[in-house]
Amino acid sequence: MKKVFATADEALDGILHDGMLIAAGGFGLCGIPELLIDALVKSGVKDLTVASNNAGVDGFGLGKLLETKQIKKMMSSYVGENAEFMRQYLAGELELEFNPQGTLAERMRAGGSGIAGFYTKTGYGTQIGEGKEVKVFPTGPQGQPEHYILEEGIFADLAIVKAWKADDTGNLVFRKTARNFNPPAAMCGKICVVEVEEIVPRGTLDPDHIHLPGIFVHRIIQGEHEKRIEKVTTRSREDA
Amino acid sequence: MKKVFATADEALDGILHDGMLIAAGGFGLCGIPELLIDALVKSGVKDLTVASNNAGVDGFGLGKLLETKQIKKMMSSYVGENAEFMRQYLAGELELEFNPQGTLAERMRAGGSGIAGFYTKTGYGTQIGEGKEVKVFPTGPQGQPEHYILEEGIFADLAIVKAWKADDTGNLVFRKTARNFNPPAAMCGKICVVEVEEIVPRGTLDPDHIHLPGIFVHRIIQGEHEKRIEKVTTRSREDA
Amino acid sequence: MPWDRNQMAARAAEELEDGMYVNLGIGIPTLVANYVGDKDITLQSENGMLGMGPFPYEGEEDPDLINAGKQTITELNRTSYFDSATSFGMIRGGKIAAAILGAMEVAENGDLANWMIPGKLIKGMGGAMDLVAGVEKVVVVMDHTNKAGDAKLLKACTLPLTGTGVVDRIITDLGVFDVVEGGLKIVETAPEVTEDEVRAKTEATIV
Amino acid sequence: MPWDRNQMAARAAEELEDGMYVNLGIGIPTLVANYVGDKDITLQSENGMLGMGPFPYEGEEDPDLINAGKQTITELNRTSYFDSATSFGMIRGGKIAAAILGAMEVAENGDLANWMIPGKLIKGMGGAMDLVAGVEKVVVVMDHTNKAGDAKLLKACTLPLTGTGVVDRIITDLGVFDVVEGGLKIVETAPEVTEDEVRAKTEATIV
Repeated sequence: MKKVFATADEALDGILHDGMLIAAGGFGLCGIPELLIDALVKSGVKDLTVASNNAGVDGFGLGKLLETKQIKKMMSSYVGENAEFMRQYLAGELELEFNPQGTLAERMRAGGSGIAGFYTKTGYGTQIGEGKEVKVFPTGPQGQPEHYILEEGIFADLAIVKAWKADDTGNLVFRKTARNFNPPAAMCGKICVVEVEEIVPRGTLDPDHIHLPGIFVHRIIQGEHEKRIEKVTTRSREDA
Repeated sequence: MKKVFATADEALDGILHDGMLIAAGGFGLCGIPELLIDALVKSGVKDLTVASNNAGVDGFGLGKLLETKQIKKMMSSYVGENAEFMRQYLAGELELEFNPQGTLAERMRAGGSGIAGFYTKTGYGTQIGEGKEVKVFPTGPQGQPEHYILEEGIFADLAIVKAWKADDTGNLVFRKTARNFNPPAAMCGKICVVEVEEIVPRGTLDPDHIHLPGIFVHRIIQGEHEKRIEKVTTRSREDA
Repeated sequence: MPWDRNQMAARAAEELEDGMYVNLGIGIPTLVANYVGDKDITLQSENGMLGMGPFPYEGEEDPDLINAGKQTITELNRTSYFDSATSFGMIRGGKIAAAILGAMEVAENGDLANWMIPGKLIKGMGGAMDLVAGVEKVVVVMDHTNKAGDAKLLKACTLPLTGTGVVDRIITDLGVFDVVEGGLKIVETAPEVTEDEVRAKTEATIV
Repeated sequence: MPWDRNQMAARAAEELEDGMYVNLGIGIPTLVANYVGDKDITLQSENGMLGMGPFPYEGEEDPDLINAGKQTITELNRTSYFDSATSFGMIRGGKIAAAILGAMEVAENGDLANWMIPGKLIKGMGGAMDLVAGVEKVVVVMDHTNKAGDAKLLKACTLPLTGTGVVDRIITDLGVFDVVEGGLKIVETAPEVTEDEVRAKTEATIV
């Protein structure tokens, strides 16, 4: 079972269809599957629903798929950095399902883990809880009842993920905060396609330190990443 | 906030009470908190409910706490290796709540993650599902309805855990299959006490490769471990 | 001539295809690993490992490296370790292509019983309930009858269930059977085993 | 004299105790890190990091190392990284001792609104809903009034809620307030700020 593909286009070949649900890793522009996003733009696949914490920025990341209007609906927690997103949403051209950040991550992990739904306190008593089942559990400090809402697992048709390194069996290692949503997104995809900075030979990744086992990974490509920084923030050496 | 304690006795001092719920890491005799179990025996704390995949063997691991009859109830998936356990259970001296192995692990993770309950297919239509809420989700391959049962998070008073290495902030690294139930058990404890083979200086563990962040860990001890093997199984060199 | 344990394991190995992630239960299923040949199979051990290797050479046992049957094992160059919550995440999440398990009883509708005999044998289900609920293809390897000669392929299980309607294929010492609409279908029989003999030793409806 | 942004942050830092794991929101809360002094505080960044360090020196920015506000940061010798599901596991699971967050409105019963202005400003709640639902102590740092001089401490929030009854303490440019039975209690006021001034600029019941 060869998992390694030469290009992002080839890695997505035969698995795209209009109206599909895609889970994407990344937080802001950190750890986003930039090459696969470009390939999605090129493919012309449309009416997508994309579960991703953010929607990129204008002209980069998922922002590219917004510009081409290939996205019908976003499932996100924060979209504040994207003017085109806001414009399409306010004009009624784009659907938006807000998910609290932790709920979104847990929904992805749940879908990938055979958990159809779970109860969280997050969002109870807010817009997010409206129309969702409420259940009381005796989880207070002295067993007092607390209110939880039911959130459902996300079962995506495709997961697009960015990792640092992979071996050819799909074992993945991430780097620093670029890990973020990538493992849960990978887990919830029926098919999971991963782009990495480096494919290394089997046996060179420490088996104790693989962040996501290859069983979750179906296709891998290696490529050059721009890794754009959203907000460069520094201190001057004089402060030290 | 000093997390490092000199001995297992000191690490458990002031946090034990009769009737408490303890989550224990380990699978069989692999990765079990042997030093903390010995300290629990010594403490004489009783009427314990212990959530642990197994109950050790006669005379080792949790088997010691069964011999002293300090355990009132076990929450486990497999108890086949322990004659004293079977005897106490058949004699009605010990309660036993069977949990499918994955359900037990997920209940621990859930309790530690603020998830009061979750829906799993595991156990639906069996004894395990009896009396539990059933819900149907459209998760079949073509959206067909499937049956799930509600399982609740485990919120333990205390977690006892064995890791390989820790730094003094409680960041943990496990080794090979000795990881098993230790991270989820650690997560679900209001207080989590960990025994390790080695405490290393801060900064020597790779921050990308910490299996359980120190936030989940309250007290740490370093000690010598017997690490008994339950079933030594080998091949002879001639087979090679 | 009925198949022996190794022949049953060898037959079960034929169920496995290149690229599959597979979980093998305790007992005869463990022997299946000896018969996968050149196929690229990755074995999962539900205590937290993918890429399970063979037993270690004497003197090289590692107490931190065991399989779900608590036996000492080794790792391979594809191995990864993870915790029990993640392990059963992949099991329930349908990432394992096939599980090969033992059984006490199987019913003609695919019900499986393999975890306890009330009042007599209390071991527990371990990971079996999760496996049968989550894994794509569940293959049972078992003796066709018990020691007293009674059928273990039944119209309905008498023992507490591990899962309902979960078994896809059954491999016994007498043959291979699929769970289909209306009962069990004989896929093949062991050499010199007749369909009549199979029918005589089976309570389940054979269609 | 009302507190400025840095004074508010310094006052908020007094809420933190040795050994705490703390999450700081975007804006003034981020400044709190500058005032923790010698206290052993571990900062969580909900995008997957414990032990957040200061901004990097110029030229040392790492695109793989950002905080929840998407700013480049650095690591410390206690740092650990993890995925978003684990990050919010510790948040919902009550492992974070305190969160210091900004707000658009706070109600006298502890309701918090800080994620959207319908039809006008749509940013999203990010991790705020999880934080207020899971963290032990929620401290809000905010201006006492909006630019038009209207109260932001209200009898009831007018904007969509982030959480109900979740705020424990509020630090504004005018003072420090606790959410108690029946309304808000003045804990202290900024230098030369009178209780009368606070009452005049507050819609919420002051008890």
